[in-house]
Amino acid sequence: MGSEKKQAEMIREISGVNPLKCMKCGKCSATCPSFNEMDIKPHQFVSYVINEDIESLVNSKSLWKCLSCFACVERCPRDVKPGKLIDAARQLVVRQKGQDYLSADEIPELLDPELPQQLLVSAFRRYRR
Amino acid sequence: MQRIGVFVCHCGSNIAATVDVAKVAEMALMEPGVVHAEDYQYMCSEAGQAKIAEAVHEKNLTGVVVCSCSPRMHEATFRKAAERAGLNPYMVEIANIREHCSWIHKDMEEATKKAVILMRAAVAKVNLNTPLKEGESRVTKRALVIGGGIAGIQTALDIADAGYEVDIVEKTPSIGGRMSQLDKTFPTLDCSACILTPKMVEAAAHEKITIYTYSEVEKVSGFVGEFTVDIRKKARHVDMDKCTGCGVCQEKCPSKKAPSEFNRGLNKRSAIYTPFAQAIPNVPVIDCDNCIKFKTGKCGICAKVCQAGAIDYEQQDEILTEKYGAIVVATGFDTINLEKYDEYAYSQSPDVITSLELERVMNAAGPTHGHLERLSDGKAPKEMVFIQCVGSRCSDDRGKSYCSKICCMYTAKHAMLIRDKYPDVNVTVFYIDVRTPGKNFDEFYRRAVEQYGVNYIKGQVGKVIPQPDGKLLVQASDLLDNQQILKEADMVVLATAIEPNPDVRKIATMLTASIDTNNFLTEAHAKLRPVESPTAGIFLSGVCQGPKDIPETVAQAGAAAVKAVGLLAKDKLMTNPCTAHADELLCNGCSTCENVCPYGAITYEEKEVNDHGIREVRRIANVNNALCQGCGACTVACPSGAMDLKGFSNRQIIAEVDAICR
Amino acid sequence: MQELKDRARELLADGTVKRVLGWKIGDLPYNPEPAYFETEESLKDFVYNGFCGANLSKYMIEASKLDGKTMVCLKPCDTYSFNQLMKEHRVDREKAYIAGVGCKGKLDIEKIRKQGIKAIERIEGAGICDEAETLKIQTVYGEKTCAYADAMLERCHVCKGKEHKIYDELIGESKETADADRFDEVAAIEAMSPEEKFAFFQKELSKCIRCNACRNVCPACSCRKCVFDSTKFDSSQKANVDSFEEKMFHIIRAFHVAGRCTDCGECSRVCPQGIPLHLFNRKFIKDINELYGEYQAGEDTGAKAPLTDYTFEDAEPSIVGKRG
Amino acid sequence: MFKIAKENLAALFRMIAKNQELYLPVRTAGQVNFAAWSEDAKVDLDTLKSVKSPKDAFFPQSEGLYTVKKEGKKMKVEPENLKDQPFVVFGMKACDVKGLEVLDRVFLSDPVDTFYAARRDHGTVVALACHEPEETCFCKVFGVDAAEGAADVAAWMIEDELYWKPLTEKGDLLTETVKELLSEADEGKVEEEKEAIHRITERLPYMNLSLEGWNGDALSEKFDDPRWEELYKPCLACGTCTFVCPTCQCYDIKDYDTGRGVSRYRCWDSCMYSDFTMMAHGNNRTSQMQRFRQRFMHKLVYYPANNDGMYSCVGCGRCVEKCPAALNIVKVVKAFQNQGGEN
Amino acid sequence: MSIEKKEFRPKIVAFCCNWCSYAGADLAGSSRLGYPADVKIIRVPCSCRVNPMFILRAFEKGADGVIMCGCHPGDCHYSTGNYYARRRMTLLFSMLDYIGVENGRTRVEWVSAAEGVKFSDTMNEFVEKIYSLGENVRLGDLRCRS
Repeated sequence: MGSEKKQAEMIREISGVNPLKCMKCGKCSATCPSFNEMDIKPHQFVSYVINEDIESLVNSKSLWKCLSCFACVERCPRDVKPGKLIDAARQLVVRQKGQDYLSADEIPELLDPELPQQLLVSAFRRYRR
Repeated sequence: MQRIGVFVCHCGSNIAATVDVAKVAEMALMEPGVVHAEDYQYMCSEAGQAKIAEAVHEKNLTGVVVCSCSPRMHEATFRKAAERAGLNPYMVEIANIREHCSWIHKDMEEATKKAVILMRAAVAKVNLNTPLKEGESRVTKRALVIGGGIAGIQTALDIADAGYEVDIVEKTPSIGGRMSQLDKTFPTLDCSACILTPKMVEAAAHEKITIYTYSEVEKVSGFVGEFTVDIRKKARHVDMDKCTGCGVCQEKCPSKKAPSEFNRGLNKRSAIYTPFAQAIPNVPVIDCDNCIKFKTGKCGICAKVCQAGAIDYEQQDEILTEKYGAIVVATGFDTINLEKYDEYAYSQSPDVITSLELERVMNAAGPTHGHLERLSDGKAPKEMVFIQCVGSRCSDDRGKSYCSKICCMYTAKHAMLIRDKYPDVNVTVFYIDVRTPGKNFDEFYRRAVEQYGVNYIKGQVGKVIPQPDGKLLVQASDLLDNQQILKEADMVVLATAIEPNPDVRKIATMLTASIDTNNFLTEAHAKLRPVESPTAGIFLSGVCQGPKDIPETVAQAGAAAVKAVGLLAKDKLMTNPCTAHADELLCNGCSTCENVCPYGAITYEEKEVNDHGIREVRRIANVNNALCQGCGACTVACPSGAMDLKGFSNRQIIAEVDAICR
Repeated sequence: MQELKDRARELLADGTVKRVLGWKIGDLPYNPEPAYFETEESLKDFVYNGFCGANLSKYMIEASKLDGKTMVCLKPCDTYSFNQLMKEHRVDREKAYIAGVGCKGKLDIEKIRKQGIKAIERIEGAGICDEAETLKIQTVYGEKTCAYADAMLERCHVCKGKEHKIYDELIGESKETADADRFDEVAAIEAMSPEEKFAFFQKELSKCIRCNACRNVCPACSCRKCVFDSTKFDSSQKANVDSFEEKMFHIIRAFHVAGRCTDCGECSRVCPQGIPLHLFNRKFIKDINELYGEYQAGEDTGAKAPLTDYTFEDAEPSIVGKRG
Repeated sequence: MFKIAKENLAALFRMIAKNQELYLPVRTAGQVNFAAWSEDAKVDLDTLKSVKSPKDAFFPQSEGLYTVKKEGKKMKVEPENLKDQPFVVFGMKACDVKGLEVLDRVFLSDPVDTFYAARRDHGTVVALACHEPEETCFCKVFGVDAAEGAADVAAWMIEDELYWKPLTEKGDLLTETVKELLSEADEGKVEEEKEAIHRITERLPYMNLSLEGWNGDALSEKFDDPRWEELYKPCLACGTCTFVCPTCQCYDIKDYDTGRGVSRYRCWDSCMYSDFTMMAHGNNRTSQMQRFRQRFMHKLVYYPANNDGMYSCVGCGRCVEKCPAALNIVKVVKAFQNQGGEN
Repeated sequence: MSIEKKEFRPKIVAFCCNWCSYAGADLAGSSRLGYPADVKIIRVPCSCRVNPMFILRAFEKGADGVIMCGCHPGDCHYSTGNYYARRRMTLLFSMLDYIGVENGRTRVEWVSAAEGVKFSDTMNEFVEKIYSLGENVRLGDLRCRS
């Protein structure tokens, strides 16, 4: 219980999102290209964070189905931005696995010129401490 | 030195049960300036008040302290009693030994000790009190209403019916406002024009009402009871007195490319135009930006065809200066700019329209003569989608944080009207919440669902994608079914958020009326004074104060009128004597006080002062007592301590502090 | 300096200005005094060097009452004060011809003395045309040297920049002198425990002799009559007593200039007891910057002062306890 | 003549302080001022001038006179006690000692200021010669010998030894109490030191300032001189010069409401302040020029007129060092030397 | 605890704006919601009337705690007064904290006319805090002690 609470705290902290601001309009789900592949829908992310049920969230398919297209981030009228929440949940997992070892110096080596910009940015966000 | 009388009230047992009132009176006699002290059963009773009068006469009192209940309760009573005894009412102070002492403490010794200290503080203050006199100011018995929509018209009518003169200043060529653009009104489906036009006519015909259309307020000075207002009457280029309103000029005008403001730009109008058929006054104006005569010097057809000879290309703007006792702001609203809402494809497809545009489409005098059709190809739509809360309830910078309040109801109205007139058209409404508080409102909405089969889906639309075949693909979510929906529509209607008319900011500044972060004018008290601005003499009518529908607007318009009439009915205004004033020898003229004054009560004058033998002209703050409400913001902002507040002076408050800390 | 002098002469000669407000050469190598020059002849005593630290903008309050224009020599930091005074309607822009003079950092004789240099006869290297690297000081007890930067006033180490915010013309070169963060000292105190903070200020302020030099030199303290000299607040006190009254004086003074203080550093420069009075003003500036957004008094004459402005979302006073 | 090794000074101070209060130059927060000795006080005998003069020891910046206590509607007056215990001021410079003479003439002449008189009676002054006088010093102008203060005890710090020479009866008494720490010495080294000081004094720029024309008879000539109008202009009207001065003697009497009564105290005033000598009708001196002129006229004209030609400046140079606007008495005197009377 | 309380009775000054907080205090009174008698209320028209000098004055004269109450932000009777007050007090409190005065001795609370409970709770809490901090020795003038 305690650790769930802490994890929920961490998700709030990493994402900078206050899930209580959500007014349940569903615009995120309406806008999500991966909606159909998700078991937990974007508009539901907030409830999991509010209810501190992080276990279900990190074990969900949705966690890895999100494309980080940020359509929800862009369109959310309440500044809740589910995309950020899911990204924070991913970071949580990455950190738990102790894989946040990548330092900025190592990146040039790993760099593939074919990689889309978006992915790079996403990677930086994830590995930033 | 003052000669102070201290009167300690028992309030039956309310005070006396916990506070040793006799002891308080005894201790009072030890205080500097106190020449009389007594305690009595009920100070607020006739007999109690008589005791004050008696002591004032016998002991020649110059000040009175009553140790009793809260000053919010009986300060006025005791001040009046003192006044009747020949004392200045502001020489009375109350020590609150009931609410702040006897009622909250149980230990007699402790409560008595505290009561003594509260008494001392009051005595210390009275020692520094000076007699204050309420000021008087004149009232000009005429009101100005800014804005000629339903709010302005109703306010003007109500004030005029009470027997006072009213001027309406309207920016556009006709009164009528937003309501004139509406087709039907909820929840009864009255024809908007049918109920508005009679009011417009009544206002125009009323002998107490003067209407200045195509005019703007340019400058406001003065204060409650005596505002001086400059009104700019823009050049119409049509002589109001000569024009017969025959309409030939509009018909013959060769320039017909200007977007019609009245029809929200959905069709065109001529360069010389009246906004709509029922316009009041029924006198056209020439839109110089689109007029060939004004642009090239050639043309002049309207002048040629006008049999009345009313066209006057040389006409200039005119400035009128009028005096008013009260000003009512009724500047109304507009819909927000949808530039930032790309996802709804408003700028990409002519078939995505705002609700206000739909009003024009549905209206017989509108661009489609009342036929529901797609603006792109004129085809009748089969699938209509309504999107709610576009730009409302947003916490980002794209929209507005508030609920626009009217959208749920007008969308139900639109859906119902469409289903009624075109039963083969499917109507889907995507909503977040349906909000229908109001008389017969929820019934109305349910009727749309139950009787007319409007499909309501809970879930916001994420995106509207125009298809190559002209259809609109609506991507939304159904939160209750936990589904993502892709729906093809022929027309999409956006329930666009409303915002205060952008000009209101300028007007608020002129009036020194305060405005909130959303540009709504602030009311003096959210609950108890909802139609008054904190600035005395300024009243609020309609949506300029906050989103509201027509019945609410009319109700508020009436309320604003009553408040204005209440002011105009007075011959003189008594002003609060506890106002700020600047010590001219200490004032730096630095303008700091001016910057914090919420009432614009402080101005500066170049004045010659004699500062201990040094004569010089200095810039000195001058407080207008009629405007000052006595908040004291300036007194603290003032770096030199030149600004002080009568009745709550620095030295008085410090004396209280000292007495308490003794 | 010659350029400045020549320009002053020209402006006096062609009648553009009636007088020049600058510095007059002192009788010791380091004590030039603020002075008015009304004739071309008198300009022979005009001087502008590293010891001309005084902020002349406050003198413009009186000069604004005089007939005709006054050419006033303002260093970059002084122009902030001038702007602020203009904003408060205390000086008349029309009465001033502002010569924005260059600055290579101003010198503090106390800092030189602190290095044990005394009985000074001559100082070389303090001129505005010099490189401002080293001072050569001839004393009765022998010749000494001192790095220019080590003799600089504290304020020059945290200089706001050598850009003049208002001027009619610029004369002379400047040299950047900032080499420390303006708020470091404040942050260091903020990090102390309440006991340490109290002890620190107690020690510093117990030196105060209530001479009012800080107040009288301060361009923000431009009140015709100071609250401490009037009876309005019953605060007129001359005494330097051992209790906290002295501290009250400095808090009140700092509060009165909060949002108006340009951080010109004159208070600390003139304090005969070397009390770092700027620490009070800078604390307010730091708080204002952090809580209400960056604000530099005197940057312009338009912006709303932080204490006469507000937003709905402003921090609550309880933030003081929460910041820890 | 006695001497004591520098490292034994702490013991000396401890011994003096055993029986009486001891005031001496102490460094606090970077500045040297006279303060009461304590074990952890940082005594600083190297700094030539304390910021404030040591006149505080006899004429404190602020001192209580009496307290009025309120009991009901009655008042009770409780006068402040006069100084009744002996104390020592160690390390005063010759100029500051001369400053006491100036104060004496004010406070000890009729009517005698009992507070000051009591302090003078109980105070013993040990003067310390100025080992390295500075450029702001001009004591010689007023007949002060920087090498030997006319105090109860004269002392010299020469290399690692302090030389000690009692000059008065009080000096002898003090010497008795610390005798066990002192050893006999001859005058040789002291004479050398004195000469060295005199040699330096000769080289200092202000030492040969001429006071010609400044005397009690120069009243109207100086008072009406147009040069004041120019001289005062940079003056900020602060009180720095007066508060660091060893001879300024003006004070104001004020009341403080303590809540239980009123304590009446006196505190230094400054002729530079706009409310100086403010009376019910207003102020005698309405402009800063007049107040500025007052200070120098008082020091160099009025005081000599009333005190057999003695000036009330002792040339300590503190005002020269501390004036925020770089004004000072020397500049004033010099300004009057240039081109006679006309401007 | 109770013995301690007997020895030290703090002096606490509360500035209350006339429109909200003073009425809130009245409501606390009429609802019989008690708080210690150490609190003494001074009525001011608006929180913006409270000059920082008043607060310093109270401390100088021996107050152990000073609290200011006003209308909630946005509810000011004079529309903007409490906004100015909020900035002034924030800066003042920050300065007092900076010079080493315990920040628990100062407080601002927004109390509406309807919040009698909040007024009483706030005062109880504040008085408790002042008891825990003890006598104000850092800001008081020595002469005011006896």
